[in-house]
Amino acid sequence: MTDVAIREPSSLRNKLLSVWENRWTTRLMPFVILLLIAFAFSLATGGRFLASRNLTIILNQALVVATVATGGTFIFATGNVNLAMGATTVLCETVSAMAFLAILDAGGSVELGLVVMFVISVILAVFIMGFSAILSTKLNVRVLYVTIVMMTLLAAIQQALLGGSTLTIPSKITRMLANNNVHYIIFGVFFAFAVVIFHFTKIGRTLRFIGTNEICAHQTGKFKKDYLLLAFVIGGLGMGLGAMVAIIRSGSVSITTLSSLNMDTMLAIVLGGMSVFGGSKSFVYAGVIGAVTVTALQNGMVMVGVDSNLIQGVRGLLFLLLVAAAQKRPHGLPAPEG
Amino acid sequence: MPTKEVLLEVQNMYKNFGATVALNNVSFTLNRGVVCGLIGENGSGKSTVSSIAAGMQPPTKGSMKFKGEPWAPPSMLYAEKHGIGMIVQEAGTIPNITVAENIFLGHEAMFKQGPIINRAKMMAATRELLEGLGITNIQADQPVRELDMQQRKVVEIAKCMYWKPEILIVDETSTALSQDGREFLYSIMAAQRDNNRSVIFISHDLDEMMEQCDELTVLRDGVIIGTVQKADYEPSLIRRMMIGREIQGNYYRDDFDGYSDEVVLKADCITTMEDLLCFDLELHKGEILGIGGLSQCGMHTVGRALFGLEKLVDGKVTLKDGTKINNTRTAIKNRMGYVSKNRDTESLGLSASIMENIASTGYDINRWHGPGPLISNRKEKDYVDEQVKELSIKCASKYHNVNTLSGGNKQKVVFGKWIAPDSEILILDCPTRGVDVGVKAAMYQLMYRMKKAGKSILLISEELQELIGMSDRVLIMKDGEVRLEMMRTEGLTEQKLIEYMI
Amino acid sequence: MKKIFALLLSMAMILAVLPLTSLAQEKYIIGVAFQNVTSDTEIQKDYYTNELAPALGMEFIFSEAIKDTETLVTFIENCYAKGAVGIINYYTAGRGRGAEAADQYEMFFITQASKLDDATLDLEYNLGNCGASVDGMARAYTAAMESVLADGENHSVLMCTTAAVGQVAASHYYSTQAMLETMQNKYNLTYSKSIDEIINTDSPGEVDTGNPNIKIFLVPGTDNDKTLATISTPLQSGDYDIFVAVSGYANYTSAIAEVERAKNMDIKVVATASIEKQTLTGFTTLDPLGNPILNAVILNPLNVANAFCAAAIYNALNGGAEALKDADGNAAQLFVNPWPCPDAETYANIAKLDTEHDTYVINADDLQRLMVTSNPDANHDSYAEYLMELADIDAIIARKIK
Amino acid sequence: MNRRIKNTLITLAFPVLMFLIMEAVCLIAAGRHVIDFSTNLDLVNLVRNTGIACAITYALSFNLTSGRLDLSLGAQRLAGTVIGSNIALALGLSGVWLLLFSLTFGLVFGLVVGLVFVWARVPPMVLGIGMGLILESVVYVTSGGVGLNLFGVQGITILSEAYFTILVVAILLVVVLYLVAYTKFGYQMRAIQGSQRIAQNSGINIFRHAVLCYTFAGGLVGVAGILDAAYKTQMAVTSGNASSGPVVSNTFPMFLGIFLGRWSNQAVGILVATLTLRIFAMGLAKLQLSEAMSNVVNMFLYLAFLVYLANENYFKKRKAWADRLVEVQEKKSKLGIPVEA
Repeated sequence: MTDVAIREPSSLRNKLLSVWENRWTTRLMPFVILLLIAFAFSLATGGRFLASRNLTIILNQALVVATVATGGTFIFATGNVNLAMGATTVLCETVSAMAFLAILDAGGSVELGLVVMFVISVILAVFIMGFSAILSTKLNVRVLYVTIVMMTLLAAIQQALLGGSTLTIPSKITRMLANNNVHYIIFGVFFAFAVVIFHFTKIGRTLRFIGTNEICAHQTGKFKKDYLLLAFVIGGLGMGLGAMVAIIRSGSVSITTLSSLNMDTMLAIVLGGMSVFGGSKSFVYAGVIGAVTVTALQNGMVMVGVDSNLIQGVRGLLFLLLVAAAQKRPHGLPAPEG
Repeated sequence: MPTKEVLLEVQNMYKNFGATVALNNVSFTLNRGVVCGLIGENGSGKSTVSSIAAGMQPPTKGSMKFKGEPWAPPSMLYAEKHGIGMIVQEAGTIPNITVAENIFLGHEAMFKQGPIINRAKMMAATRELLEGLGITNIQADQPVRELDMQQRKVVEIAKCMYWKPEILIVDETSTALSQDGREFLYSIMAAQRDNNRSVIFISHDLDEMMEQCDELTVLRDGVIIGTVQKADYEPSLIRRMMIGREIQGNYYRDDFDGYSDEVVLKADCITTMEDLLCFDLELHKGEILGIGGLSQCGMHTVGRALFGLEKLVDGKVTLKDGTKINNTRTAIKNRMGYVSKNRDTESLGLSASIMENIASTGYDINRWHGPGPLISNRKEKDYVDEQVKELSIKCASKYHNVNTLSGGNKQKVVFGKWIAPDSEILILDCPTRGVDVGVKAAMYQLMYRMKKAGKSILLISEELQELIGMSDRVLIMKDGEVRLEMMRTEGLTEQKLIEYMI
Repeated sequence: MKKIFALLLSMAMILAVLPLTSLAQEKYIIGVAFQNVTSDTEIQKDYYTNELAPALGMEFIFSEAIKDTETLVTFIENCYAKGAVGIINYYTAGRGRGAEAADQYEMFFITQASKLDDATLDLEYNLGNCGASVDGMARAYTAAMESVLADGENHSVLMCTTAAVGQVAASHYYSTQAMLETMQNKYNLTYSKSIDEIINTDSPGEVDTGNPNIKIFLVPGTDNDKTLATISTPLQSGDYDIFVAVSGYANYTSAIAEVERAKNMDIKVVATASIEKQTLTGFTTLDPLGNPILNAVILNPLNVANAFCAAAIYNALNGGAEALKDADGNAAQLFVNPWPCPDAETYANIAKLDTEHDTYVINADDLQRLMVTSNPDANHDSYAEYLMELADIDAIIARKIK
Repeated sequence: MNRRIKNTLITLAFPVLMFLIMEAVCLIAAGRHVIDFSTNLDLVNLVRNTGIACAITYALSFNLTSGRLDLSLGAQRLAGTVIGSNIALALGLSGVWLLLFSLTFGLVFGLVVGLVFVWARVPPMVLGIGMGLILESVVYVTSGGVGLNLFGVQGITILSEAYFTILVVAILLVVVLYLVAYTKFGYQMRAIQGSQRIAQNSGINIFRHAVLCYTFAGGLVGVAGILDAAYKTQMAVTSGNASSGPVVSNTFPMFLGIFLGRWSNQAVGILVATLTLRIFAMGLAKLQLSEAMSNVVNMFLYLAFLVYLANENYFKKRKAWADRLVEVQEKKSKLGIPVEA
């Protein structure tokens, strides 16, 4: 008999379990968490937290991670973890900023410079991610280890390009972009595109199905090597655009720029309710919700007066508790990823 | 005859898995020095009662006595140490560690000498054990990954025999063994009987049971029908006890309608890395072609090769219009479907919902008007609802995860997945394995309806009854070749088929 | 499900309007954006909290180690959210964007750097810089070098220039320049390349000094495992008997001790340091040959800069912002002069400074001179003048150490 | 016996070969030796770096071989060293005591992470990031933001002596070898790597085993931390889980070590692999490559090795394919089917 003995759940526990299990709970849990955090902080700060100016601040701060994480959800959906998302974004930021400044020095117009900067950033990110995917599928090295290599390689290339110096985009230009809400438009357009692809097309469904069971996906005609490349390319798009949002926000790039972006992005995706093993419980807005939650936490705790270095510890603790609470506790140990 | 001393006593045992009742008030006694056979169809409960005795799972109700003492083993390890050892059907060895380490897995502390585990002593004990059992072709320090399936099973047997179990339980192991592997197993069981210990031998292969066992207990649907002593074995009597129930309506097909001679799928002298060498096969429109044989005979590889899952060293698989099938995508584009033998790991996304599983074959069908990649949720919902209704899949909602379903319903989801896109050619590899009787009957009727609708089915099965009952034409394979081809019209019987299987 | 969320949302709104805890607003909240969190950071925090906060009626929020402009802007925004009115910034690379962000949220902004960011000079809330004076640093390094070259022998110098390349940190650049010029004058060397070119080469290597028995080796880059490995080669050649470090020197001391023991030679160490226990131990502990590990030090008077920055923001908050601007109304560049400290005895006295109220170089009473409320003509020139006064370490010691 | 000698020779060939290659490259390109024996500074650096990298790689191997990449190892190293040493200093102890305290507190923090893993059963990647952030905060708070300052502390020079470091590395080798090859823990580790299900069915307590893995890993990185801190006389507090950087880059020596383990065992393999790679790194430093360039070269070597490891039996497979084709031709000729050219 191949069926394993199934415990007879008592009726109450069964009802609870079914509520916990049903489709909408898992999807809306991250929203509930975000609301509770907002509620708690507004209580503690007497409403200052929910002041409209502060909410726009939180949104601005979360935008870079949200863009990269939205791209990242495509990669995570296939059950793969990518450690090179931060390094890719920062390298694109560096190369495109260099190109922009070079055009400006050569007397080219600002508009031309911006367009070239934009295009280079996106193309380079898509190329790096595509190259990583092909490297993994063609030379069948595990995705995780390819990204470990890429992480260090890309950081080294950036250091070779920049050395200790810092590139700065004239603030007049970044301010002009910011005032025209270019960064919101970039994120908005990409997010809309991502939602459509992820939830309304065959690509999104296939990526999630590969994350659930790769062999079964293969037997229904969906090959990992094609869709992994697609997931990485869309992820790369998110990183190229994330680099632009970052430039608009900070206007400068150095070898220490966004050093914890990869960790923040993974934190955001998982906190947004996605499982690290991908599969059917993946949804594209996890990245955004997670990014806003992480930023709200940081902002709130500063307002409440928690010491900055303690905030990080609290963030780590909350991250663990929320992920443990959101998943059904496996009776064995979580499946290996290494 | 040695004095009749009772070794194991099972009293009024019940066991159910959710809705399916596996054991229904089972009681029996096992004496010393006896090779007792438990025989019955799939799902009859024979494996359940033995796995409870071996500590693999607890009974829902009822009690056991072993050597007169109450017996409720918490784990297989405990049972193994206290006299009941079991050899399971699935692989029980770990490939990356040596034979010795597999045999003493969990018992390494026995070789503790001061602070260290004496590896040499473990190796010596293993060599001594292997020689004692007359096993020569396996070295103690060899990693198990270097052994083939046969040798791995032999290692499992040796592991069990180390503890000199009072009762050795052998659960459906013979199907995985070649002839010499089986001879080895029979010698072990005979030795067990001669040392005044006993064996519980589980199989659904009647001839083997009659030859090896001193008595046969027949189980059907979780109830003991009766026990027959070796003296009065009579195959047809036992088989009727096994199948016995009046089959409501035609459990299998009772018609003899033929099939058109138009070839829809042709394997043209195909060769795969293992198993198949210059293998030919033709599947006709409206035909149910059955392939039978022992599990290592290569029939599963045929199924995989025809669907583009096995890389072909040579030869080609072609459809009626000549298109070559070299990967699953081309197969599916040409309306083929494949139900794998390992349902949970290969045919289903367990952690995904019923909706996602069934819809996975309809991405191109349920487009949101126009060629684009967009999918219409409404079309997709209907696509799935139709299958849930058609196959009457019992589930709270189609959004629940597949792993909350029973075995039978899971198989229905797999069938639904391939029927929904109206596949023309279906390759079914052991489609009814581990499925309760009710669902089996539904599947057989479904297969018959599809045949009448002109679809072609390749039925690969390890159950001869199923092949005989459903196939228009049966091929019996052994060592990668077709040894027998019989038409349904020539009157298929188990006797004729088994001769060519073994 | 929908009902529950509606309920939750409305509750949050109601409670938000009801100000439960009224934030006591009488204190000025000032954000302090640190670039590194090391032992001297804690000393500065004590000075901020115990001395400056009560005197200026301020409450300080301290950041974690800020390594990039994004984190600086985020910290500024979060401080704004808490009601901060001023930012003291240590992350020099982000000073331009930081000034802009602070200006957008109408918070006064001052950075501890030696070089102004010209793009944001005219911003209303940008009070400019109060950093190490580059020529002060040059003078201090020249003095320190002369003290170790005093014996008239031939000496060769191995120097970690950290962020000198491209003047990422102006003080590092000018310290290296001072060293090269002192060596050039002392041994009338002829460099094959201009001093600027020499400093800006970004791979480690030997400088062509034109004099075989005088060698100079420059190692750029942040101090980490790689720089530690790179200095091993020149160090163990035994050709270099003076080691200069513009930022951390501590993690090279084991390597230096190893070579001193193996080659039985004394390697003198000249470095920038701050007033903290580690510097005292440096002077008092002996290396394998019985000489103090640290020979000459250029001290960064961190708390002096902190006092001026806090006072500047205090004045700006009390209407004195214009007075702080420079002659043509732009953000000011104030220079804090480092204190040269050629030997252990001098440091012994300096070590007593900045330990408690009386010994703070600028304690609560001295602050009155900087605060516009108690000294109405506190302005850009009076600040600059006071800073010049504080350049003379001996006068300070005489005044503070009774 | 000659199989054992052959294996030892192969194992030793890797570091020796690397040394010769780098010596040649350094002499030609930079006119310097890889290891300058005039002072033992190079030797001290090589021994220390190998010791530190080897301890971290052993720690990684305990969990990564069971599929768990622990990103909090860096924070455990920081916590074990800083908190352990600060307590030892507070008690007026120095020298080897710092090592023992760092080891003990490394074990404690490893145990904590292990227990959280077994209790929360969150995926290891998530656990690593979470615990990394928490431990870095704990270190900041307990050390008052100062981290560990050993500058001028008497008695710590022994911790960076070449011979002492060799002794410590030797002890680590013996302990890890003993744990992996001669204890129940080691046997169970290999069994669990093969199949967690079968191991669990055979009565192995996989939870207790996971906690032990994390604990031993914590202890090892504690040792690595103090060896590093003693030489640099300080270990500063980090934030944003930046402490996980050096740990992730040690996956290269681990894979190389497991590969070399075929000719000896995993413990010796990892030591030899770390030594080989440190000689390579020293050579790059002698060529005075900038940090960026040596990272790029290192990563290409790592990638090439990963590709080789993944396609090792590529040629074996091609040969088997060719043999199979021959079988087909024979069968076809036997069956009289025309054999294509």
